[in-house]
Amino acid sequence: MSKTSFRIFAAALCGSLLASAALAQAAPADTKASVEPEESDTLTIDPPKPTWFFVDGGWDMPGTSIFDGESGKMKGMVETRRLADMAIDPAGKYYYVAETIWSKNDRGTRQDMVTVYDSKTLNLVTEIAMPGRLLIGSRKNNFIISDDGKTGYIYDFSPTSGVNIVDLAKRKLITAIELPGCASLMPNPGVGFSALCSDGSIATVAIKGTKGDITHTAPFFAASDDPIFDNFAYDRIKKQTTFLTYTGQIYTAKISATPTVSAPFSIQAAAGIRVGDAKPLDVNWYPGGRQPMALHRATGMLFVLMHKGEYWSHKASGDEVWQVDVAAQKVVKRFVLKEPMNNIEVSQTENPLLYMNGEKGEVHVMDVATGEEKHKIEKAGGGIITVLEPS
Amino acid sequence: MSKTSFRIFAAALCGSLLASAALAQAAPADTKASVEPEESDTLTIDPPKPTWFFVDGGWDMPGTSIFDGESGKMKGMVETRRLADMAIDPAGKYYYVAETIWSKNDRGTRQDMVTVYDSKTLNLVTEIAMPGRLLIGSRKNNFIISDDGKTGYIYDFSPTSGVNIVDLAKRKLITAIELPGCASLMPNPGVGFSALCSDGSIATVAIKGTKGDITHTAPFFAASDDPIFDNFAYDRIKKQTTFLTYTGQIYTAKISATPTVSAPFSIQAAAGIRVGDAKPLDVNWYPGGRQPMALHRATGMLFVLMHKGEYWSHKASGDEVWQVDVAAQKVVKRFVLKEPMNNIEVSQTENPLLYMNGEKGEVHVMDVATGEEKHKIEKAGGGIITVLEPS
Amino acid sequence: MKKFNADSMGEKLLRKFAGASSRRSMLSRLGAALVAAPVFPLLPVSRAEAAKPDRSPETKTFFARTAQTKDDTKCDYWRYCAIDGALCTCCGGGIHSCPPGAEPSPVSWVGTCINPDDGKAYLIAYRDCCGKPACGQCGCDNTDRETQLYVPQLNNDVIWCFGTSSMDYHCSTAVLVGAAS
Amino acid sequence: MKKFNADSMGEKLLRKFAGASSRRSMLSRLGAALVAAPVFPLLPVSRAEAAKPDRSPETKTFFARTAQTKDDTKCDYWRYCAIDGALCTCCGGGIHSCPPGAEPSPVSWVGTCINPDDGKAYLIAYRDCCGKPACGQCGCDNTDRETQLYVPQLNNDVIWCFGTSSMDYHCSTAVLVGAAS
Repeated sequence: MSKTSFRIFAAALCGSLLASAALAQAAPADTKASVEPEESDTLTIDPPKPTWFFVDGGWDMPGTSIFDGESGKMKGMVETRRLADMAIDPAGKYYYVAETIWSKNDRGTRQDMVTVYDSKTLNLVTEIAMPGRLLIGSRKNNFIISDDGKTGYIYDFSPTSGVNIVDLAKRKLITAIELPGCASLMPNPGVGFSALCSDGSIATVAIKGTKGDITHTAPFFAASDDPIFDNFAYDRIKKQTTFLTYTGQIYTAKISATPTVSAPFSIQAAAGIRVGDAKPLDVNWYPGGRQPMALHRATGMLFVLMHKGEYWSHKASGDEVWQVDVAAQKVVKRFVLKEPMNNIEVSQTENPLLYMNGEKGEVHVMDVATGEEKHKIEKAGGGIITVLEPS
Repeated sequence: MSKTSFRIFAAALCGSLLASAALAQAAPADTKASVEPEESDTLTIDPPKPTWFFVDGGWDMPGTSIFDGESGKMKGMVETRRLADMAIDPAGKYYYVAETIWSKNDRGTRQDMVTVYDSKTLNLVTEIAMPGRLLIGSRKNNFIISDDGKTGYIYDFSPTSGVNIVDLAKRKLITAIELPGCASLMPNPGVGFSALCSDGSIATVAIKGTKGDITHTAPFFAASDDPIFDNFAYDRIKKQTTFLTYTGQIYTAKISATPTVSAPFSIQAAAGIRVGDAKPLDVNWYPGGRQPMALHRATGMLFVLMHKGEYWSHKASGDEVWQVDVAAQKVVKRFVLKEPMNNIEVSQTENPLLYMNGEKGEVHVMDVATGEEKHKIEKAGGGIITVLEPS
Repeated sequence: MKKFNADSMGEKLLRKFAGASSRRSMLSRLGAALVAAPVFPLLPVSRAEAAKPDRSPETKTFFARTAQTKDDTKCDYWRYCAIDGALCTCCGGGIHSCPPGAEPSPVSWVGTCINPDDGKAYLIAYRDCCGKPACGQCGCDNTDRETQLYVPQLNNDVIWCFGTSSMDYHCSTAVLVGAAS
Repeated sequence: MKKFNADSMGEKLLRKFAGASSRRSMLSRLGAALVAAPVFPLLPVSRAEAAKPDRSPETKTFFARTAQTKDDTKCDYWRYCAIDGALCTCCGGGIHSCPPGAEPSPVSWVGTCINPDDGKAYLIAYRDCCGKPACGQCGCDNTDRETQLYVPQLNNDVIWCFGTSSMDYHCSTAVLVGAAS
């Protein structure tokens, strides 16, 4: 026993100092072994590209990973914790994350904010505090950005239903609007935003300063009997939203101060089979999943995850993808999947790629033209998938 | 279009009010359908029992789940986040969690603390702040409690090596001691604590007030060539630690102001096979895993996860469990596992049960007497396993 | 247009479900109708009342046709027709009891489930237990009459932990509220 | 007994590895020898020097016998003989570069790996990239000469994110420090 701790420590250090001295001398003698020590650094990244997709880790993995759909390679990661919502600046300069953080993990003080990341460094730029937001996973339309990129709309429910409106240029909260009975937001350029409501209507909130003037369309869908999936798709160029219901009805809505909704058509009828029904015991093909549909804006092609089952199976993963020509009201192709998929998105490129994942958190990249799997990426994430949208 | 939001909302509420009125009247008419609405409440739990095991969720799942080994049923959960360390009050009144929390999840202000949970309500009692701790997973001996339950020792590395000493009765930090070159703590009753060191010795830190007097045994193991697994086992009744090295050498150390270490023996020799060697190319049975050994205190039986491989495979999961009678220096039984296991613990009961898990986070409960699997518990957790120790 | 006042509507019942007075005052403060959802669910009851649906096997959902009443630690237990999450009965809790250290949310989503023993429909409040990390055991996701976010009290993806000291989701209970028709 | 002073030992080299001056001053402040570990690893080198080990295939570890030098996105790339974690090369980073937004830790654990192309041993600093959630891609856990916590600079389980603004572990790089013998 001896009080040797510092001595031992110092001796070890001397040994290592000697070793490195030996190393420094040895290097010039053997040119092959002479290596320059490498420097550590941090890379930057391009602004978001149309061939990229962003996959949320879902419940189990924090972070939204950025992949290139062509190469299948990971490019970086945006910090999204469980139940955070990410949105891409239409100008491509920022990634925005609406998130809720407690000061002591699961306890302490609640902090709701939109966190801003630079899209080239992926560094945190700032945080924009706001009064609250709903905690729910896998929703695309709880945090949306206006077409001009200037305004963010974040759905709140505490548990009163409302929307926080954030000035993304000035980086501050503008106002919080009450919006009873409605949720699932879509931009409404020049007006404010619109939303789906429990009475089967679209609400439109015209923003004047810090006030919102709420109007409703006539009810057009059965919110409890045949709901519209709240992960619908909005097209910035056409200013049009495409909706899909549990039974397989497809609607489009022209978004304006007074939105107009098309007559729906049945995806099953569009494929030449029996129309989907809300009755029990009727086994048919139904849409399903968490993010059950993806819209290719330029061509108006809708890709829908479909499964065989009974009604109220709307969360079931899809065994097929049905490609719907929305204008022609025709299913033009049915892709049979190797394994059931829960989320689907499509690149807004000339040669569209389908991005899909399921419970395993594995992303499958499929070429729409050939139906072939381009990439299968393990542990990419099991949450929703986002792409850069044309604007 | 109409400004109907509040009206619709109110109407829906009226509908529901009516419905519940109808319900209230209908109930007495049909006695069979007359059900009392249930009240929500929260259960309590017994203090920790020898048949329970505590499994950490590991990297992927937060929380340490409490299971009863006899029934295989979950009893509750202690809040342990990723890289937290849990310790059980020897008196069974509290669960202690040494943890590090940032004020904004992965950013903001760092907060290191021992969080105290009541063992009957599982409610948070208080937090004891401390200056820091090492972030590493799967270590049993980075947060230890003195045999009398009064003092907690938390390993720190920032990156200078030290130990925080916490008064668990008064719930405050006593002092922080520097301990260069040593880690992996064990209690040293009446003295303070001991630790393993990089020079192959045991350091003993005698605590006087807020000062620590550090002494060392003579070096007895090769810390870099044949390291002792830092998840060793301490026996409160015998005041003795059992150590296992990568090659399979087993040591015991009597813990006192001047610890004494036994001559080691080879687990392979104890099984009648060739002694484990540190040389490459020598394929043999080696111990391995994250928590590769478990000690049944009352009988002095050591259970070791063993795999076939070459040296430096010390993290490989075990294909067998070898039961070693440490006093007799004999492997008395070899259990062949259905699938490789990474962590092992044993109940300190008369009829010991082995608790094991692997990468899948599935816990297997095996009866030592019969070698039979009593329970297989899916999604129980992939981290280290703790049991109540006799004292 | 007058805003709805939660305190004026069946305070006794509200208190009964809300439990402790601190929670009730939270409910009053919120003042919003959705708080009452577990007690006065909007649509399943009113529709059930209106339509007087046939509960014969031919019109039951797949879940209802295959549900059992014996084991509340299985996903096919009758009350779980619209549950999403870990069953508290597998986590150290009970069918209407939170596991130790977890706190029942005073608000919840609701389902209308058929008890196969009597063929009748009952209102079930799926009350989340909050304040502990996800339990991990017995994950279920049943979706009978489960809708989307704009009908939140019928959506089972929302973290229904409001008015609790922590919103960490631990597990879900299935509290019997009453007969639905 | 004098305490070791990091500033007095090869400050130029220290600064080289420590990078920005703010980091160097952090290193000075810590003043402890372990900080220098990636630059002056204690045991592998000194032991290598002392023993002058035979690098012939017969004495190589399994990893060294099967390692390759072409693809640094695979676990069997020669430099990864003691890496634990996600390869930054699969996460948008490079062999010695952090992915965008992640910050290299100024301290690290080290390995001594043999390059099969020249049969020589090199010192590798496994520098963690910090400040983003775990990347998840290309998880590896190689353990040549990896030891336990009381020799921390040779332990690959430690979260080696010290002196970074966040200690969140993202991925690991394998920085070539120099020849080991």
